[in-house]
Amino acid sequence: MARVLLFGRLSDIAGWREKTLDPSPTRLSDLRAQLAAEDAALGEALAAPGVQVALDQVLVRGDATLSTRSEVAFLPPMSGG
Amino acid sequence: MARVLLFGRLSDIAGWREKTLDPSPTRLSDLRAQLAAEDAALGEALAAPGVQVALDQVLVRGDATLSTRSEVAFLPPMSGG
Amino acid sequence: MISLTEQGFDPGPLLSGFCCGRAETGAVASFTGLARGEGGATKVLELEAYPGFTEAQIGAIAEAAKARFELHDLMIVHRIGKIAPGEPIVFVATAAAHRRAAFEACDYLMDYLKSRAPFWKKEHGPDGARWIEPRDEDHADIARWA
Amino acid sequence: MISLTEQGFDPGPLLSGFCCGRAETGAVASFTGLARGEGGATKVLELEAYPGFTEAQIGAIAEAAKARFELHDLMIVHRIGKIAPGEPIVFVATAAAHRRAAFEACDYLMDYLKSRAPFWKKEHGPDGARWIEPRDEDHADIARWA
Repeated sequence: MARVLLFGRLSDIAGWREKTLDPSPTRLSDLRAQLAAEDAALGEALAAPGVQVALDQVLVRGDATLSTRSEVAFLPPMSGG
Repeated sequence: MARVLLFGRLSDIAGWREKTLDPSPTRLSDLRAQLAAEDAALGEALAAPGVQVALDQVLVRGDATLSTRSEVAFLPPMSGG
Repeated sequence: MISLTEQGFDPGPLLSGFCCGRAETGAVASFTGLARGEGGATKVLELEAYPGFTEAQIGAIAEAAKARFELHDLMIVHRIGKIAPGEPIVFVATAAAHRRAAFEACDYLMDYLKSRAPFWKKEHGPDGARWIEPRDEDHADIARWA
Repeated sequence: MISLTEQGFDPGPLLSGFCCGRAETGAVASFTGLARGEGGATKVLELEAYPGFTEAQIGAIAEAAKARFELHDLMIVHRIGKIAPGEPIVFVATAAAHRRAAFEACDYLMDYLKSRAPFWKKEHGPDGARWIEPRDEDHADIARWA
């Protein structure tokens, strides 16, 4: 049951902030494909430049292997202060 | 009776912070000469580079005409903050 | 000290506490970011963080600042949740022996918080809500430290 | 607001007051200068001003900063008289729409206060007293604004 977290405008686009995927995809690329299949607009937004991915709270680039306990967060451009 | 004010290390050198000169010198150069005649070390310190002069609270360069009510301040290098 | 808070805060007591008892620190620089009303339009900012990750990323920014500048100490307090115009969003303070290091570290920390710290900022205005992303100036500012 | 004070002051309440009620100001930078003990040696600073002239010259520095940077406001509080290690000597705050102007104006004001404002600073230490003049770094800092 991988957990997916969306932040900023991504959760507005999706209409949700957090969901669990059961069964868990085994790779980040599979997880992206599954989310895009469910919601094409979200799939496009997740693939947009500037959207980073944190796997278990560590930034990752490219693909990655997921476990059933993985937390995958999609992070649009950040703006604090 | 021109008033002379000394600040910072200048008053330590002179041993005074403020004095009135009566009769008043008519020019700043005369006032400098009079102070140097009374105290050669002070005269040298007043002529050192970096020592500015304020006449009636306005910075002046070179010579200037004094009145009997003039306030002449000698200002060594400044350091605030 | 790094903290996120959903409660409003006053930067003054934070600065007092940060300055207190520093007999060897000559310089304390601070920055307070306030929510702007933008010409009287009623606007509310809403700041979202990623609990745990946001603190960790700010911690990494703080460590980078400590490695780069000769700092005695630093403090970062960041508001999350809904913020009304005029309320403080962020407070950063830096302590150093001399003022150049304190100023530069404070400037650096703010540039990184603006475009590298995991916060997402939504502005609720009379015409609806919009997400705010870093401005061109923010990208130019952070490029100064490359 | 520009003021000289013989009394000790706490920068916190000054910052709180300066930030308060600013719905259009996004950025407040501040600098607090503290007297350094310099390695435990008991030292007392003594700051002399030229009453009237000092305030006027600081006022001119403040006007130059307002002309150069897009400021909403600024505040300068400077201590005079005897100051123990750890006590605040100077507090400068600047308010602007965006942080770059606030930081730069605060930095500029401190550089000018350090070497162009009419103060004379004597350090009383275990080996007697000495007058402190601007350091090479202070001259280099102020040359940045030429």
